[in-house]
Amino acid sequence: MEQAILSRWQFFLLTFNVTFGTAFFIRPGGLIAIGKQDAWVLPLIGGVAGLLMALLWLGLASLYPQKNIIEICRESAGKAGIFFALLYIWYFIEIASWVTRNLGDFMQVVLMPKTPKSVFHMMFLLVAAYAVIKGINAISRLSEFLSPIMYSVFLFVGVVLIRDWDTDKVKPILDTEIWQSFWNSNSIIGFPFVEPILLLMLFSYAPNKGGKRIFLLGIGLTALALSLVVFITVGTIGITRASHLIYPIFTMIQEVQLASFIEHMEATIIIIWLFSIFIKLAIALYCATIAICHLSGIPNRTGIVIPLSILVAGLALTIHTNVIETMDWDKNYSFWYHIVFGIYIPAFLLLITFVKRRFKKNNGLPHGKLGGGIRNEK
Amino acid sequence: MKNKKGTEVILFLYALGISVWLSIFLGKPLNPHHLIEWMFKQF
Amino acid sequence: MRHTKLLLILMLSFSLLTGCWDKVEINQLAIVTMVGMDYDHASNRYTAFYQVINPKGLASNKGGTAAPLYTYHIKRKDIASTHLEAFDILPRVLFPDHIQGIMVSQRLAEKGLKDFINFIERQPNRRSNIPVLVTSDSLEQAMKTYTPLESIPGVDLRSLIKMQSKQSGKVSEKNQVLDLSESMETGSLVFLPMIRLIPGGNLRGNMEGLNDIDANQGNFRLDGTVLMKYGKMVGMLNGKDSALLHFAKGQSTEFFKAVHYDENKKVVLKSMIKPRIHKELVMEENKPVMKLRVNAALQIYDSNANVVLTQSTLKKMQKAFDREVQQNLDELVDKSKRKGWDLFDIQGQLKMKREDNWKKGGYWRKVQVRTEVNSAIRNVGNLTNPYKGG
Amino acid sequence: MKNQGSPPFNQEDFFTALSARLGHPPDLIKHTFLLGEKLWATCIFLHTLIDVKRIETFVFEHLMTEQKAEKSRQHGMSYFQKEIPMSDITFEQSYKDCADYLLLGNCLLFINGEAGFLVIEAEDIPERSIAEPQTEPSVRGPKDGFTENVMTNLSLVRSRLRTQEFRVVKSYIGSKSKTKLLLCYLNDTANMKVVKELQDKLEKIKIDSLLDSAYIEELITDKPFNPFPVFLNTERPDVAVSHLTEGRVVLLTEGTPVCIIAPVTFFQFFNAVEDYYQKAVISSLMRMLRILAFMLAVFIPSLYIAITTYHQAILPTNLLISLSAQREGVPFPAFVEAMLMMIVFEIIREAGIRMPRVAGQAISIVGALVLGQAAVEAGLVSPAMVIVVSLTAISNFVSPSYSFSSVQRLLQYGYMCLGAFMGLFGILCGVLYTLLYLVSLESFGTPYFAPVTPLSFKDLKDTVIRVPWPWLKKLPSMNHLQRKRR
Repeated sequence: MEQAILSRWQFFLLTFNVTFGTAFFIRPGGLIAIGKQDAWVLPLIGGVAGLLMALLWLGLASLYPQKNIIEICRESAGKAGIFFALLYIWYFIEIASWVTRNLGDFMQVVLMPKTPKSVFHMMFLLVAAYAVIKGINAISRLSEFLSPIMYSVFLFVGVVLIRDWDTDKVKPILDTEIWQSFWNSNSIIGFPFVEPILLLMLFSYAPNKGGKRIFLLGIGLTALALSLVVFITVGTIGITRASHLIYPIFTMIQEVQLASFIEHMEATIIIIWLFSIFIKLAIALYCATIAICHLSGIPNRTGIVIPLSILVAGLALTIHTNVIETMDWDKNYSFWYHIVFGIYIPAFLLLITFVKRRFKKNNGLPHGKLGGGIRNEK
Repeated sequence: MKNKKGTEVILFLYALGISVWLSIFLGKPLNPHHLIEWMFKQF
Repeated sequence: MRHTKLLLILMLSFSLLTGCWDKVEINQLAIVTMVGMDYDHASNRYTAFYQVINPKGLASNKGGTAAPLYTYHIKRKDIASTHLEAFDILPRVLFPDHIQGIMVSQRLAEKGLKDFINFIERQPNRRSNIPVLVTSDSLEQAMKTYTPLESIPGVDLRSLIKMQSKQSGKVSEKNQVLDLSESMETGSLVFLPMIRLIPGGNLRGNMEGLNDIDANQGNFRLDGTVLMKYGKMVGMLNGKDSALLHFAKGQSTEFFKAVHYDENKKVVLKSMIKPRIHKELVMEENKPVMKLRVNAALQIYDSNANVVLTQSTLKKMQKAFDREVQQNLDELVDKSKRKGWDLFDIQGQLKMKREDNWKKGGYWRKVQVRTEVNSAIRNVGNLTNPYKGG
Repeated sequence: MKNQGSPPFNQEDFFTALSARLGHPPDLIKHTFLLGEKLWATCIFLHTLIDVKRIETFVFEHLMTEQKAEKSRQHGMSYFQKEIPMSDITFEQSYKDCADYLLLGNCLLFINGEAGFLVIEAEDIPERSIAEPQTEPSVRGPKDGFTENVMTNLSLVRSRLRTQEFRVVKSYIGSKSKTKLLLCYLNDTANMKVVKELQDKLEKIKIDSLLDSAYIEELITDKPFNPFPVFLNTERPDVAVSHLTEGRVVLLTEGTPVCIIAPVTFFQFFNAVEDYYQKAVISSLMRMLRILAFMLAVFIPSLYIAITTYHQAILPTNLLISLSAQREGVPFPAFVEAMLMMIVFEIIREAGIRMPRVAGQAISIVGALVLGQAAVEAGLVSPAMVIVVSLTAISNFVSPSYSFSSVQRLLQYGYMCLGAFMGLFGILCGVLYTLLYLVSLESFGTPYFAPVTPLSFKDLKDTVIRVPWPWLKKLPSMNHLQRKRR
């Protein structure tokens, strides 16, 4: 496999981009429809749940230092672990397909209605496959280069939106049934807060010091940033429109009029959005690829990523028929489905590991058999 | 030995990808989520 | 490795070949600047008017060789087909992204704009931050009128509205499609400008009319505002009332008022900045009351009396202003109550109350509005005392 | 050479064989002269390669005295080696390389009856005097530029760098051209890995003739199709020295005034010489301007195509109307129009370079009047397109590095195609691809996009902006040098 050590900043950006990357654009509409003017609280609650899940994953990962999730599956559960590993590979492929589909939906709805979605999918997957071939260093450097640009433009747009801000629209604060609406929007735990489990594939490239803290920081900041985005959206275009539009943020920025000549700022948000989709897609595809590499023992990423992108391009088309189906799926199943990968399997693996180790200790077996994990025990 | 397994995996991936595409062209897209939904409904 | 690269390149070129599907050359666009929508009850049909720019006519320096724009109209049973079937007569691709304004006839406004707004908001290539205007005259006539100075009527009307909302406050700035859709579920009122055609003279249906020096003839005129509730027209306010209303809601800066502060002594006062507004919902003797306090800073614009300005005269002027404005406001409150309009956006205030009993539907009708005006003259203009004259 | 035996041998035969080896060149001179009594000496040289005056004065005239002949009998060849008042004289006994010595600008001195011969270095190649570099002029700063003579170049560098740590490694490359190559670096600063890697790669070069340093760039790269330069070129000794002091390696090549410098990063191609001779604020602004010009050159034509054919919505209304009016009646789609104009411009540019100066006027008239004005008036192209193309062309020339501005043009055309096919989305894909390529590119261990990514804040001081000298106390860390401070 690849030899690379990411810097802390790069690792943070990877986490943040995976978590915040596409969610900021897709999530606000649905959240506002449910949470009304208090929708900004929901990402915060989701973020807390996300952090708890992340702690679970980190606990699992710390038992197997320098191992990725596929190796953890195989080491902890033996033959059955292969099944879990396959599930995770499927999950990664699915994330890649989702992300690709997000791109296609957006491009077709907003920019080029006549061009078939698969063209967008294939072009992006082609470049993403190239990124995967180039390796994690290239991906993280790309995100390191693009993120400051993306988020500074984001900030600029946010500042511009102040003109249209109306405090009355977010009032009265905390007046709705927050827990009820949180339960209605529980899919926010699945997307985006289970998705950083992708990073479990990259922990072996994590910086030597503070990798875990950075991971948690990335998730926590995502919750804050998402909350801020929702807050701004509510205060700017209002609950009514935000909950009816598919891409409220796009519309919001489309309608900004700074001076008579600074109109039509949607180009900026399109670029940010496409960049963030790309980074997330590249990471998801990379994780899926190296997961397969690990499981099958093929060192060559190129051979894997090409059929994989063909698969992802196909799945991206079939995974949902239209945006409404996405929303329905999101409402009904998303939470339960994501939880399987975010909580059930990691918790199960953790349990197995504990039981195994306890069992082995009682039998007085030497510690070495469990590989590197033992070293961490005191 | 290892190499052979590698080719198998790659071929399998190709087959998977192509079958998804075929299903699209044949007009009956394979939607994995329908399967998952069905599984959830069983519980 | 070689082969995979070749494969990638092939894939790329194939996907490139499919690309051009959305391609439209810039000169194949029918750039729409204004859309008109009318509804005829008798035939149950919508008529859409598209004012399409003729770039050559607009850009040519010589001028007068070709018309700057052409108006197409299509009469169909539903809104979508007025758009889709525009291609029956349009030789170019309908391009509505740059619409400057939407004009609807009064009868459509009375019927309700819900369908139309939904249609607009569903199209990703249509902006919602464009003003909606209502005309009580023939929409067809209005859509076929050339305007002097600004050769595109859409631009002309848009800047007219902008000027009005800045200079006189007779028109609200919140007159756009997005305000209408925002109010679709809150039930607050939206104030759309009413456009009238100045009668008399030949309406400028052709280019010759543009050479007439009398710009008043056959031109547009803003005439009050139309009140829209849930996308439906519920009434009208004249210019004076709407200026007062927008002033009292703190939305407009400019507000003029001529007040008599003594016998035959008239002064024209103008507000300098946006007034500070305090709105407060309270229970007084078990009755809900909304207190509306307007604090204005004024400037003397004109005065007819030969009076040396002293503190006491200024005081008098202020008092007269307070009294008269409050009186007008109360009249407006009465009118609003009588007609069942929520002019002062009581519903918006109720929404922000935490207690549930405020939030019952229709509760706002029970709320009494109590107004109070406090003003201070901060600027007397360039003259301390007027010239005496003979 | 047939005659490889040890002396004594027949000098006549030897000379004939040597002459035959070189194909009896007319400039091969054999001069036999008498040292005192009966002691004959023979001097062989190619008079086009050496300074004949010096040989005449210091060898012939100097040695032709009775006294010296006597002494020489006692002391042998070593006596001559000391006696001849020239600096670079070596004593050789192997006759194998005689022809090569001649070709490298030496004079061979044989003494009758003595074994071995003297190789007297007297190379003198007609040389251009030191002049201001044509491609990198500067308003302020030194006006001397490298010449074709590598030793002159070395002396230009040395005169600015009087440190004991300066190291020069000499090597000859090219089986036919025997081009002299000087690898220069600072022993206490440079990253020795880079030096070692360069030396290894240079050793592996197999080529018959090396006429310019550009050959080396292509010969030692791992990615022969990489259009982005991984070496910096310069004709200026001051630039070379500034890079040496920052720990980079400079390669001076015989026969060309252009030296190459490695490792280099993307952002160094926006640095001009004068950045360091001007106030920091101004040079920072200039750098930003250059980056802007780069962006303009790369993106303007493609964005114009993409926006006017796909995303007309994002144009301001008035601009849309005026563009639309301009394109009224233009027969080609925007892409073809743009391609046409760009290619015509490239042709004019190429013609401008190749044509003799005298005819240069004609080119500009044809370019400006015929192709610009007339094409617009005939309605073949829209005026906006002429503006776009000329803006692109001018922005192309801003780049301080010629090799970099050619990449610019490559990107331009690539993005134009993508923009024509998929609009902004296509351009964006192209940008992502380019960025991925760039961030994974390395120039001798230094990431090409350093210090922006991987990010190193300290190095950013001299990247897009240049902070004043007092703040630049550290050497760039991205090159992994031996020293940290200047």
